Formats: sequence, C-alpha cells, structure tokens
Amino acid sequence: MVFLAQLPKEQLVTQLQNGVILMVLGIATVFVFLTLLVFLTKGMSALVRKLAPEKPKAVVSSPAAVSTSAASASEADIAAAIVAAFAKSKE
Amino acid sequence: MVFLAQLPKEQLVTQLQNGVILMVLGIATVFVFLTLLVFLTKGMSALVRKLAPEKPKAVVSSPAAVSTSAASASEADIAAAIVAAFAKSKE
Amino acid sequence: MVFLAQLPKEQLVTQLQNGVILMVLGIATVFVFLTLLVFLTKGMSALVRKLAPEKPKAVVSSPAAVSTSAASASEADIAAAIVAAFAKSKE
Amino acid sequence: MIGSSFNQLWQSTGLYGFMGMVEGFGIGNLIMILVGFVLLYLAIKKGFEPLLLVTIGFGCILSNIPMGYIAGVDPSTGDAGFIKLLFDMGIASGLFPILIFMGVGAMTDFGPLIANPKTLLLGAAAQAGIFVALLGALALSFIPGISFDLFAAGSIGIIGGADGPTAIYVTSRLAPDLLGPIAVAAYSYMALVPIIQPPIMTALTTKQERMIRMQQLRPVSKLEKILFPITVLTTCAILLPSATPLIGSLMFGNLAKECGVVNRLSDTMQNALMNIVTIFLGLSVGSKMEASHFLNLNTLGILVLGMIAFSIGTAAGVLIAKLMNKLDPKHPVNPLIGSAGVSAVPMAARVSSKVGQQSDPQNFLLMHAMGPNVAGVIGSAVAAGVLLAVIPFMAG
Amino acid sequence: MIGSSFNQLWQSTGLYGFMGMVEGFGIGNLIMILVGFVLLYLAIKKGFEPLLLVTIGFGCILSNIPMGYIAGVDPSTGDAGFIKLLFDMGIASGLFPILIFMGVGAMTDFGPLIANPKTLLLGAAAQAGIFVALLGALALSFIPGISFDLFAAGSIGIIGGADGPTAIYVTSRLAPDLLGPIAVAAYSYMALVPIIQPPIMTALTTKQERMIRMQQLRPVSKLEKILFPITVLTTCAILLPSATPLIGSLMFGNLAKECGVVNRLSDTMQNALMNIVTIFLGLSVGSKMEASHFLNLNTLGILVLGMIAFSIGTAAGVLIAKLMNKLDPKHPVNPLIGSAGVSAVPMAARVSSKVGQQSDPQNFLLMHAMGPNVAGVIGSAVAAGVLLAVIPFMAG
Amino acid sequence: MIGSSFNQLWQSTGLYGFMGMVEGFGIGNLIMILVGFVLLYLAIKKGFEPLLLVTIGFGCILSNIPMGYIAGVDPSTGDAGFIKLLFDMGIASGLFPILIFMGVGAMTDFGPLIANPKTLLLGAAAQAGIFVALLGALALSFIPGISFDLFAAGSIGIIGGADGPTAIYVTSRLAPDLLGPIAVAAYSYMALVPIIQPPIMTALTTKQERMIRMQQLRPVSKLEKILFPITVLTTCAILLPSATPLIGSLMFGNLAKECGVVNRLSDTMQNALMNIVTIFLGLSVGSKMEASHFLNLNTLGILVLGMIAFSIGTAAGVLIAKLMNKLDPKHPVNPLIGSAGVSAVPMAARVSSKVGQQSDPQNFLLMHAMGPNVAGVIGSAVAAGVLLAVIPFMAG
Ligand code: NA
Ligand code: NA
Ligand code: NA
Repeated sequence: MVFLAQLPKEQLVTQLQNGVILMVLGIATVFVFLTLLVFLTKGMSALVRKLAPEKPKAVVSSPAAVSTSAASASEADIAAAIVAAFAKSKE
Repeated sequence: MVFLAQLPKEQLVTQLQNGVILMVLGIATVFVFLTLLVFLTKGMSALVRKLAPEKPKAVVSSPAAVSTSAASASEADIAAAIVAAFAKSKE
Repeated sequence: MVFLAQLPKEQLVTQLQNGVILMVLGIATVFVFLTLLVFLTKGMSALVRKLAPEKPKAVVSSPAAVSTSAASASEADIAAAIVAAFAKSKE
Repeated sequence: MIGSSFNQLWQSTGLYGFMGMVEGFGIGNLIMILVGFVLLYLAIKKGFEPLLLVTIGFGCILSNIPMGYIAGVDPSTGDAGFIKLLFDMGIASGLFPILIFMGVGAMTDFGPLIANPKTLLLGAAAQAGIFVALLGALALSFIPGISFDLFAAGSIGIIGGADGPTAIYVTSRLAPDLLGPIAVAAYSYMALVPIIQPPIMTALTTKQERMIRMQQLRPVSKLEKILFPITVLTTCAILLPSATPLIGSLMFGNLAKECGVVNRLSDTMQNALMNIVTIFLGLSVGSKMEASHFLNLNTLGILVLGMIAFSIGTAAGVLIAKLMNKLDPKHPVNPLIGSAGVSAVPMAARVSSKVGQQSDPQNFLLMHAMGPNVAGVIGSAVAAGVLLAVIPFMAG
Repeated sequence: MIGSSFNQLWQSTGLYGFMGMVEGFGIGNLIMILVGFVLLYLAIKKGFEPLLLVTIGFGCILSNIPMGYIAGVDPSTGDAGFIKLLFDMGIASGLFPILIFMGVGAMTDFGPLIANPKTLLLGAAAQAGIFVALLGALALSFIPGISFDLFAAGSIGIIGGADGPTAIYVTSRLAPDLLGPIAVAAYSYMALVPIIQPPIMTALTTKQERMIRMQQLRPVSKLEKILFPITVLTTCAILLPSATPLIGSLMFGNLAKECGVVNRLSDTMQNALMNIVTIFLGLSVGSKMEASHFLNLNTLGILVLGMIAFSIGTAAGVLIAKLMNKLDPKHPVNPLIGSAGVSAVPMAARVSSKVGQQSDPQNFLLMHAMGPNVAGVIGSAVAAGVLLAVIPFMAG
Repeated sequence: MIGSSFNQLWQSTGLYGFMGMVEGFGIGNLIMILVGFVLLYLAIKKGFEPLLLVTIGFGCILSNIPMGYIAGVDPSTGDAGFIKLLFDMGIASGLFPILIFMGVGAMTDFGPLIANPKTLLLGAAAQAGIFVALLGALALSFIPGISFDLFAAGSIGIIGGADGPTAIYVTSRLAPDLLGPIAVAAYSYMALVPIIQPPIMTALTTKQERMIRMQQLRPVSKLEKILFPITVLTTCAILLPSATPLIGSLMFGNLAKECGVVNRLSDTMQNALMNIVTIFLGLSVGSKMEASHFLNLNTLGILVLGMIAFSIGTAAGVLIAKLMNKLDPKHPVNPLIGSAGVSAVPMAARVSSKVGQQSDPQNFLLMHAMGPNVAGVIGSAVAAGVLLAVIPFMAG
C-alpha cells in the first residue's frame, strides 16, 4: 500500500469500478458457497442418518461452554462441588 | 568483546576512568529513579484512596504462593480437601 | 537424494557393497553399544546399592501410566472421587 | 567526560524523545501512549474484548516509547526489539492468526448449524457489510487527506467480518501498515456489539416477528460433527483455494475437537498454544499503532467505515431472515437471529437472545442464534478468500 | 472487466487446478487428498496412532489443495504458506523430532530396563530389521522404476526402528523428499503392530517357551533412575557422538522426570510443548505427501520394505531371546518379550503380554516386556547415529 | 573398504575427539562435561536453583560432546545443531529473557512494596554491588591473563543484580561470549544466598537492630495493584527508555496478573510459556560453556567478582536501612530486610526472615522483606538500562 496525499481522480474512479465488481463477485461467491454448504450439510446429515442410524449422543451443547481457561474453570467447578457437597452433608 | 592477552596500560586506565563515571551515573540514576517511584507510588495510593475509597479486598498474599506448577499444586489441594472432607464426614 | 530413472548397474553394485558394510558396521555397533550398557547399568546399580543402600522407594510403575493429557485426566479422577465419595456418604 | 556522559544519559531519556529532539520520535508517540492507556481502560474497566485489547494496548504503549526500539531496530547496535521479533515471526508471516483460528475451531461447536443448515444463509447475508465498507473506503478516498487503494479498502471491509483473526490475516497480507487501526476497530466494535446491534434489530422488525418461537433443534450425532468440517474443507478446496489457509486451520481445529481421539492436541490448541499466540499477536498488532501511521484522517475513515460495515452486516442478516420467512413460512425463523450472522462469536448470539427476551422472556433464542453466528465465521473466511484472490490480480 | 474477473475467479478454483490446467497441480493432488482422508479414517475410526495420523493426514490434504500454496510459496505474492513456515522451522532444521524425543524421555520409565539390564540385548537384536531393509532397498533398486541411493536406503531402513521421531529425524537429515512415505509407513506399521507381530511370535516359539514365567522385577531406587540417563548419555558421548542429539534429548527429558526437582519442566515437556510440536510436526510431515513425490513405485517399495523391516526386527528379537535362554538357562527369558525390542512403545510390549496370556492367562509379561521396549528406543537411536555418521562419508 | 569404514567410525567417536585428534575439540571438553555434571549434582542433590542449573548443566554437557555439533554447525553437512537453533532463536535475539521476565511479572506480588514504598530505597542501595563489581573487573584487568573491556565489565557487574533474566539479557547484548560463566555465577550465587548473606547481615547490625519489629503492612486495594505497573512503566518510559524492554515486559506480566480480566494469559505466562522458555534458555546458556571460552583466568575473575558484587549489594542494603532509621526514627525499619534488596526473589526475603527469627522467634519479617526484594528486581533492571544506554556510547 502506498500512502499518497491524494490519488488522481481517474484512478479513484477506476478503483471504484473495481470495487463494484469486487462487491458483486464477493457477495455472489459468499452466497453460492454457503448455499452449496446448506445442501451439502443436509445431504451429509441425511446420509449419516441412513447409513449409521446410531442413537445420537450429543445434544447441542451450550455456547457458554466455549472454554475459557478450561483447567482453572473446571478446578473451580470441582471446588464448588466440594463446597456444595459439604453443605449438603451437614444438613 | 575481544579477548586480548593484555590490554595496553593506557587503555586500562581510560577504562577505569570510564568505569568510575559509569558507577557514579549508575548509582545516581538508580537512586533518582527509585526515589521518584517512592513519591509516585505514595501519590498513586493517596489518589486511589481519595477517588475510589473501596473496601480493600486483598491482604498482601504470601510469597510462598509464588506459583510452582500451579495446576498440579491446586489439584493436590483439591485432593487434600476431599480427603479432609471425608475424614470429617466420618466423624 | 537424486531421483534417477535408473542408476547404472555398476553404481548399484557399489551401493549394495556399501550396504553390506553398513549392515555389518551398524549391527556390530548397536550390539557393542548395548552390551556395554548392560555392564555399565549393572555396575551402576551395584555401586548405588553399595554406596547408597537406601530403601528403594519406587516399585516399577505401570506403562499404562504413560501420561495422556495429564491435567484433564487427573481432574476426571478427582471428579470421579467426588462422585464416589457422595455415593458412599449417602449410604 | 562525566558531563558528556550525563548529557548522553539526558539525551537518551524518553522526555527528550517526546520533545521531538530525536529523529523519528515526538509528541505523537505520547498521544499514542495515551491511546494505549485508553485501550487498557476499556479492556480492564469496561471488559471490552480484554484478551486482545490488553495485549494490543500494552503493545501500543511499549512500541511508542521513544528510543526504546521495542518494535523497531536500535540504529546504534542493530538489535531488533522483542516486539519486532514477534511481529516478524508471526504477523508478517501470517502464522499467528492461522494458529488462533485453529484454536477457534477447536472451541467452536457447529452442532446448532448442522441441526439447522439454512441459517448458513444468515451468515452469508451478514457479510454484505464487508463489501459495502470496501466500496465506502474507495468512495471516501475522493475526500482530500483520505487515501485508500484497493488493498486498503479490502482490509477495511474485512472489519465487517467481525472476526479478529480473519481481519488480521487479510490485513497482514494486503495492507500491513493499516494493521493497527483495523485490528483496533475490529475488536472494539466486536466488544460494542451489544450497543451497536439492538437499535438496528428493533428498527427492522415488528414486535410480532421478534416473538417468533423456533422449533427445538434436533440432536446432532458425533459422526455428523466429524463429517461437517471435512465437508466444509472439501467445498472450499474445490471452489476457493485462497480461503483454505483460514478455513483449513479452522476445520483442522474443529476436527481435532470432534473426532475424540486427539483430545490432548485439541486441549493444547484451545489453551496453551492459543494463549501464547494471543500474547504475541496482541503485542505485535499493537506495535502497528505508531504515531506516524495512526494519527491521520485515514484512521478516522477506518473507524467510521468499520461502524458502517457492522451496521450493514447486522441489517442484512435481519432482512434476509425476514425474506426467508416470506419464502418458507412453514419453518419460521426469528429475524433477531439474523444479526448473529456477523460472527463476533458468541457476543452477537447473546445479543439476539437478549433482544428476543425483551419481547418474550420465555423465548430462548441463544442456541438458534449460534447457527448463524458460527456460519458468519465461515462466511467471513470465504469473503476473505475472494479478496485475497482477486485484489492482487485487479491491482496488478 | 467483470467478465475477466469472473474468469480470474474461475481460474483460481481448486477444480480448475485438479483438471491440470495450472502448472504444478493435477489429478495427482486429488488422489493424495483422498489418501489424506484414508489416513484420517484409519486414525479416527480405527484408532491407528491418532495423534500423528490425524495431523499428518490433515497436513496432506491441506498441502495438496491446488493453488492453496499452504505448504509452498504463492508465486504471485511471494508469501509462504503456514505449513511451509512450520516445515522450515522444525523439520528442515531437525528441531521438532528432537523436542518430541525430549517429551518421550520425560514420559518413559526406564525402571524395568534397569531392573533387568540384559533385556537391552533384545532391544539391540530387534534393530536387525533396519539394516536388512536398508540392504533390501538397495537391492530393489535393480528393478526399473525403483531407485534408492544410500541416503534413501538408510532412511527407509530406519522405519524398522519403529520409532516415529527417530525416523523423521534421520529422514530429514538424509532424504527429506521421502519424509511423507517414510513417516506414514513408520506410524502405520507402529499402529499395525498387534496384527504384524503375533503370527511371527507364535511361529518362532513353542507353547512351552511362551509359558515361561519370569522372576518378578526388583524395585529400582530413585538414584538408579537418575544415574541411568547419565550413564547412557556418557556412553553415547564417548562412543557415538552422531547419536547424541537423539540420545541426549531423550535422556534430558528422562533426567528432568526422574530428578524430581524440575517437575514443572518435565510436565511441560510431556504436555504443552509436546502437543504443540506434535501439531506442527504432523502438519509438516503431511506436507511432504505431494503427489509428485508420493505417487510412484518408490513409495510402494518403501511400504513393502517397511513391513519387512518390522517383521525381521520382531523375529530377531524373539530369536535372540531364545539364544539367551540357551546360554543362560538359570535366568529364563520368555522369548515373547523379544518382539517388544522393536520399540513401538508401549504397543509392542502390550502385544507381548497379550500373546503370552493366550498360552497362560496367569502370566503377566507386560512389565518384563517394557525393558526391551524402551531398550528398542535406545537401540534405534544408536542405529540412527551409525547411519548419520557413515552414510555421508560413504556417499561423499 | 570395510576397514576404512571402521576407521571412519573410530574417528567419529567421542574418545577420538577428547584426545584432541580433531580440530576444535580436546580434553577441555571433557573437563567442561565434568563441570556440567557438577552443576547437575548441585541442582539435584543440593537443590540449587534447579530449574536453571539442571538445564544449563545439561546444555553444557551436550554442547561439549566432541563432533556432536549440538551447539554448533556440522562442517560436513552444514546442519546446525538443535541447541544452536535455540540459541539463535532466543538468546542472540534477546527474546527468551524477556519472555521469562514476563512470567516473573505475572508471578510477582508488588503488594508489600505498594504498602511500604520507601523500601524501594533498599532495592536501590543493593544495586551498589553491580557498579563496584564493574569497577573491580576493570581493575582486575591490570593482572596479566585477565582482560575485561567495558562491555565485559558491565556484564560481570550485573551478576550483582541477583536476577537471572536481567543478567542474561544484558550479557547477550554486551558480551555474549561471557554468557556461560556469568549465568552460572548469577544462578549459583542466587542459590548460595542463604550462605553468603547471613554473616554480612549479622556483622553489620546489633542484636537490638535485628529485633526491631515493623508495623503490620496495610492492605493494598486491587486498583493500586493495577496502577502500580503502569506507574513504573510510565516513569521508565520518561526517564530511561533503554530499560523498557525489561521493565516493560515485567510490568506487562504483572498487569496481566493484577487486572483480573486476562487470567488465562497470565496463567500461560507463568506456566506453559515460562517452562518452555526456561528449557530452551537453560540449554542455550549452557552451550556457552565451551572449553575455549570457559577454561581461563577470566572465568575465575568472574566468579570472584560475582561473589564481591553479592556481598557489597547485601551490605549496602543493610547499611541504607540503618541510615533510614537515623533519618526517620518514627517508622523504624529492621535493617535485616535491607539485604533482600539484592533481589534473588524470594530466597533473599526468606533469609531476612530467618536471620530475624534467630534473634526474636516471634518477629515475622517475611512480608516486610518482600518489598525490598521485588524493588531489587526493578532496581537491577534500571541499572541494566544505564549500562545498556551508556556503555556502547562510551566504548564507541
Ligand atoms: Na463474520
Ligand atoms: Na526401535
Ligand atoms: Na536486583
């Protein structure tokens, strides 16, 4: 990238034209790609359920579970579990 | 650094003079810097206590707590807690 | 390494001769090295038992213990311990 | 002699540098250091994307210390400072954002997307902001004092992808000098999603639409979760190889997570490796907030365009959801989840959920919003692939 | 203009590349991608050495995507792809296998070997496969279409060492172009040890021999465990310095584990560092599975020779155990533990134990087999040292 | 042919190298290997700074193996050994000590210092040892066979900073050839603090002084702990930019710890990253213990001067504390905490506490000694900044 004080107007217009093309191309590609993925994913799922109709194990898990410093978190959980256990055992 | 069998005496004397200057400069700078820090730290603390007089939370913690392989240590703690808990619950 | 369509036969024969030498050398070296280690290890152990006849602490540990992602495993253990503890405490 | 040494020491103080007495340093550095402190404040006090803004802010401060040469080369000794070393190692080479993306993949659950694949379209729509901002950047260049070429415009557009590593990767490839303002804009607006999005979402929807309840998501089997990254990667390899560094590392991380046989690797991608790279990447990106490249009208333009990109992406996501409801009224989609298509995982999905509950407290949209949310990550990477493939060809 | 841009986009699709329209890419890449998927299948579904085969497989896929330039240099921009960066950083330099070996050392318990040092001889015998395969590679070169020089033959032979990092280290030094097939062969056969070894073991032993019970291993003191790595390193330094990078890093890791005063370092060697390096190493090795270097008769030759090397190593280990029983009948050795001398830790030791229990369910050989098993690691490193010291001299 | 190969193998044994038959190797290597074993012994058996002395010791051994070329370049192949790679990556570039300092910052609690800021002066006084040793090095150069220039003298002086990463950073910048003896001296004397300091402390204080009880430290708020690293960094940026790489990384780590919003980064700095860098740094530093650079009178001079530096630093800390009591008798300071100003965290603080309890078992000085102890780290970094800024100017 070159920092110019100001690009000549002609070049700016050419750039803008290129930008429009890029926008058309880009939005088209993104939609074609993700629309294709919709069908492929549906197909993949259908195939899996047909060929390997195993009991689905995993319910979709919580996004909150996106791990943050997993180790310490789970240790905190364990500690909490201990405390809770104690509270209960004293009842 | 160049390893010479022996530097000429003149150069050694010049070096020594430079060393004395360096000592003066160095000790002065260290003292000026840390003395300044004394006042800045005091000022910062005073400002904090004036502007945000929150109940101080943390008592200065033990230097022994300088973490050594934190994860395993805390796991050991948890294990210890479990054992202790059990011992108590059986009483 | 150069990938040739085919090396000239002479060179192949020379290579094979070198290979035989390499095999002799290699097997000999491996055996000499490890045989030497047998004696050195025995000597080392004897020396240790003579000079530092401490009560041996460690029974040879299980190869299954070759750690796999140690942290999470041990956390799982702890969790298991808690669960087990609970099960017991409710008896 | 001692006098000249004291003089040398005085001339090597930062104060002397801030006063503009040394070539290459000046009051601009002081301003950038204050900007760095503002970033620290936002991160620590306001909780704005702290993992990145603490490191970027500190990197900015360290890099602007006159004669510290922490992000440059000390001219007297020729030694490179440690942030310059980190920058060359991982940003100039493009390695760090790729490794972060690996970790993101290992932390992402594509389950909600697999259960309801048509939400991929919401993730597609929300990329509109990228290209509108790109066009806007080129249009703004007619204003004297603002000057963006195609490379810069593409990098600015990608802010609208609302995805940090993608933005950094694309910018490091197309316009590395703009890394500072672009990364700061991207992460700041990601943090501001709860403020930027709700007004747009409510303006474009009726109360009735906001109360649409969606069918519960079906459970997704382990095998589907394993095959999904492979499907995406294959599609990408066939259609758009220029996106494969990003999509490939994302899907590698995800496969490592879902396949269940390399958990120790997936753990490391998510934790040790990701944290190390985050520290290095943040400091390095911060080092591009040099006064000379930051304190100009272009930066202002970038901040404005970034905001536009986010807003248009949000609007496009919501509107396409409404369109989908028109076309397929039997499987209604709550248009509030459309805004999650910008990515900004998982913040945007939480915003969808929260806005939804303002109209109907019993309507739980979070899981439904995670679909377009992660689709937005894929969509941004695809858009990045187009930019990386076409711009050098157009400009050349 | 928009037409030419669409054309440019079409010419940058992977499809266009697979069709062989771009120099350097073609249908071979598609085949290699399928090979990569097969590796993923074997790793995930069959559990074959998943840590390495998942990463190698994914590296193979990413590297063969046409115009992705993930393991190469993009000719239009001059930017190196991220797998190329990783390869240059750690494989070309030899650093990654050394770091893996450090972790292996920190995970290895030499206790069973110290308790029964003569099992070192079993670990020596099992290296016979290395040198027979070396010879075999040179002999195969008489067949048109197969062509191995001494460097290649040494690298192929080391597959018989049944030790991944050693194989990768030696190959990266002697014949880096063969890294792909050799690493795949090494890890695949290590995973196949439970299938390859048992028939050979039963064919070479009588039921009576398989039922031999061994004396319980004596306990080993901590001091012995500390002195053992130092003894091995010293021996290696005096006799075979060319093996010291491998033996030295192995023993450094082991000393860190056993000395008990640097547990945080030994933890890191085994976990964070090892996992990071495994990810990088696997992807890098996979990148050497390029169509042009993989799809030829040489690869077939390597796979056949690797199998031969494993089989001969297994047989040699068993036979030398029988010989030891002839020479020293007072301390009988169950010949089934001889096969564990090929290394493939700890799989081969488990196979010894399992085959033993087929003859006598009360006979627990696992601990006894761990001795030759870890001895095999040392033996392979010694053999590697000979190859590295002598081959460049012979060829030069 | 087989004869010449055997001969080649014999000429590539370490024994042949130790005998001085190969250019560049000789009996000196054997001596250095023994020195390496002594370091291992001190680390493992005596518990002297094991994290560093185990790794430095092992690095010394590996680097001195003749024809192992582990810390050099193999002349026959041109391949660099793995310790050379690590050295170039992190010591020649200065990166590793900076990363260690980040971890140190993330492990340090400046609370006791904030509660009693005047203990900063004790940390300043204890740096006197640095400059006296510097002068001593220049004076010793009058002795034939010992020869230190200003660069070397500065590096030797910094041993008195009693702070490993600072010593390594300064030496890598000023006199990299002296890294071996200086790092060994620094870490050895830090381990010997419990032996070196007590006699000096008791000699310079009366029993009455040693029994002084200090007021309990006030609690320090979280906000103060957040603002402290920022205050120090700002002061350093204004006064002494040459110290900002060290002070900056220390304060970055500390801010990451105290701000509470990036705990996963601060965890990684303290653990995974720190351990990885410690392994690499130790091995690399050990590689500078080559016979040719280590076995000479200079090394002896360094060891003597290091001891002098430690002693003078200790004495200066104690004496300035006594002076402070003269000037401000209302807030008495137990002079025993002055010795903690040399840093050597946390060993020196423990020594203060222990010596104090010999006079009054109910007097708990540990917390009070932590103030000067961490102040010493800052003081050493400031002194390092002066050396780095002035010496190249003086010598040039
Ligand atoms: Na996005
Ligand atoms: Na082996
Ligand atoms: Na100090």
